[in-house]
Amino acid sequence: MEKTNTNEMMIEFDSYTCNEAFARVAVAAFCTQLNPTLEEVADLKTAVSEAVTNAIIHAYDEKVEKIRIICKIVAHDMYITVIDHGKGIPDVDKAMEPLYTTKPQLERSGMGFAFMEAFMDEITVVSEPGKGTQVHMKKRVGIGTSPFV
Amino acid sequence: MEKTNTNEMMIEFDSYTCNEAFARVAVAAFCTQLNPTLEEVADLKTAVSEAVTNAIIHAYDEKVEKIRIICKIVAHDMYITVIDHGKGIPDVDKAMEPLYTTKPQLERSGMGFAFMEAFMDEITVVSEPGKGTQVHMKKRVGIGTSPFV
Amino acid sequence: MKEICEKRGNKLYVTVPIELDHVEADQLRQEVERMLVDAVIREVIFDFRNTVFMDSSGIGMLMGRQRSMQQMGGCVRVIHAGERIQRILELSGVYKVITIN
Amino acid sequence: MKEICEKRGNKLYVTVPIELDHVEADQLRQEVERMLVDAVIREVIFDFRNTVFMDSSGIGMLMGRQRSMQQMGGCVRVIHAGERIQRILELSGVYKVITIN
Ligand SMILES: Nc1ncnc2c1ncn2[C@@H]1O[C@H](COP(=O)(O)OP(=O)(O)O)[C@@H](O)[C@H]1O
Ligand SMILES: Nc1ncnc2c1ncn2[C@@H]1O[C@H](COP(=O)(O)OP(=O)(O)O)[C@@H](O)[C@H]1O
Repeated sequence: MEKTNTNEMMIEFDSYTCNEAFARVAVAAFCTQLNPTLEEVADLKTAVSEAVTNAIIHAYDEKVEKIRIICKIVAHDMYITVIDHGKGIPDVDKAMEPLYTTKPQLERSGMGFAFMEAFMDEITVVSEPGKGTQVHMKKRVGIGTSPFV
Repeated sequence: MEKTNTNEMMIEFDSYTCNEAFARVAVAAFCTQLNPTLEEVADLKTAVSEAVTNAIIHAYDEKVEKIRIICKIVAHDMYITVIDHGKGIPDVDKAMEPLYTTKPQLERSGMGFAFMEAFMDEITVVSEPGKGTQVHMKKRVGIGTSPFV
Repeated sequence: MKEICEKRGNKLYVTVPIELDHVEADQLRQEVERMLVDAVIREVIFDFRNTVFMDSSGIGMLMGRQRSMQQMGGCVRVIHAGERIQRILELSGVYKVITIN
Repeated sequence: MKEICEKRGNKLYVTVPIELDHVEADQLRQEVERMLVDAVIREVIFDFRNTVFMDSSGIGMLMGRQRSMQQMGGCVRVIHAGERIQRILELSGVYKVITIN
């Protein structure tokens, strides 16, 4: 195949709930080139689902705005960044605590960030109130197979 | 579901051949909200595959550049635009003739545009030599079902 | 279309969809709550046999039903959860309040 | 891994992949051409039983093999093509030079 070992894609979409499934399928389709296990695909899909749902529910309060996902594959590392320009998070450390949620009335479990942490190898959240949030995640995928030969 | 009947997404990716499959899966995933038939999904996938393959092979001569796809759903109409910034097409009418190809050595059949025409309802190609090409396509999808209720 | 909720005696059986995400969780919540209005239900049983995907929206929905049922003196149970779903249920801690299998 | 090409007498059977796109068409071309170098083959038979997706890259690959075989006095055949694949083969006009089923 190609004589390189990086590959990048970006998707941008309206913050409709029906696009949550689109977003996770798109990321899963992009990562197939790494020969991921079913488990790894499920992990990525869950993490993307969490971050996108948060953008829809928390960042934009269910108003229709744009959500962007950037995916980059470098050798066997999958980097995923989910970006919104919504209301931002005043205290990221507190937000990331398991069971912490500001929308219990919507039956949010407060486990979104906990799941992203559990299913990805690394996560960094950059947020500024009024400006928006970027969730950077990384996961090693398809080890033991060589995708770019 | 949402109280609107438009939904838009954009994907942008490196012109690697392994992204052809990613592109058509992403478009297919986006259109599921219209409750398409299997036939309609296959039609969209084929058309996207043709346009993306052309961008990779013809527009960029297999160099790695960006390809962009914009999808818009308005009621039951799926609008797809595939954009490259590659070498462009000097004579669009000629290029669209069935069996016409400038790369017979790569075993191109010259049927790419013919397939896009066959599987979509409308196609318009806008191209400028040295600037790139935009392939605009439209297809009515999922008639007889109401997606946005 | 097959019914999502089925009442058998004072138990309510809920067939969880293939992908239990935010959209599906909202829909399940509505369906179950509607059933609870009219009928005497002591136990809501979520059948995960078809489910291959779940995120934290599903956890929120389960916890919410557990709270509803507890108020009425009832409870919630999860059956036929596959390996991945079980792992997610464990991770979330819901197994502390909800019976699994 | 199952072999894509299998020689039986002077026939070469080719198992076409699930999705015959640009990437897979290039690979099939290479595999088939490699087989043609060493063996005496009179007919290349493409078995589409698993194939659900094909685009014009597949057509180009079939036409190319037809040309190779014709030069050697042989031919190409397509078997087990489903409805959609048949429609695409018809659309492309390859049925004029390639036997289908
Ligand atoms: N993209 C975002 N924009 C604004 N606030 C967010 C965003 N993501 C998360 N938050 C905040 O962090 C809290 C915890 O998030 P999370 O762990 O995903 O749980 P949940 O979504 O169930 O509330 C949310 O309740 C919300 O207040
Ligand atoms: N995106 C593009 N950029 C530049 N040239 C293009 C592009 N798409 C198509 N072409 C030109 O139009 C011709 C016909 O395209 P098509 O009908 O898809 O057949 P094929 O791809 O098999 O050549 C190509 O051979 C090429 O010269």
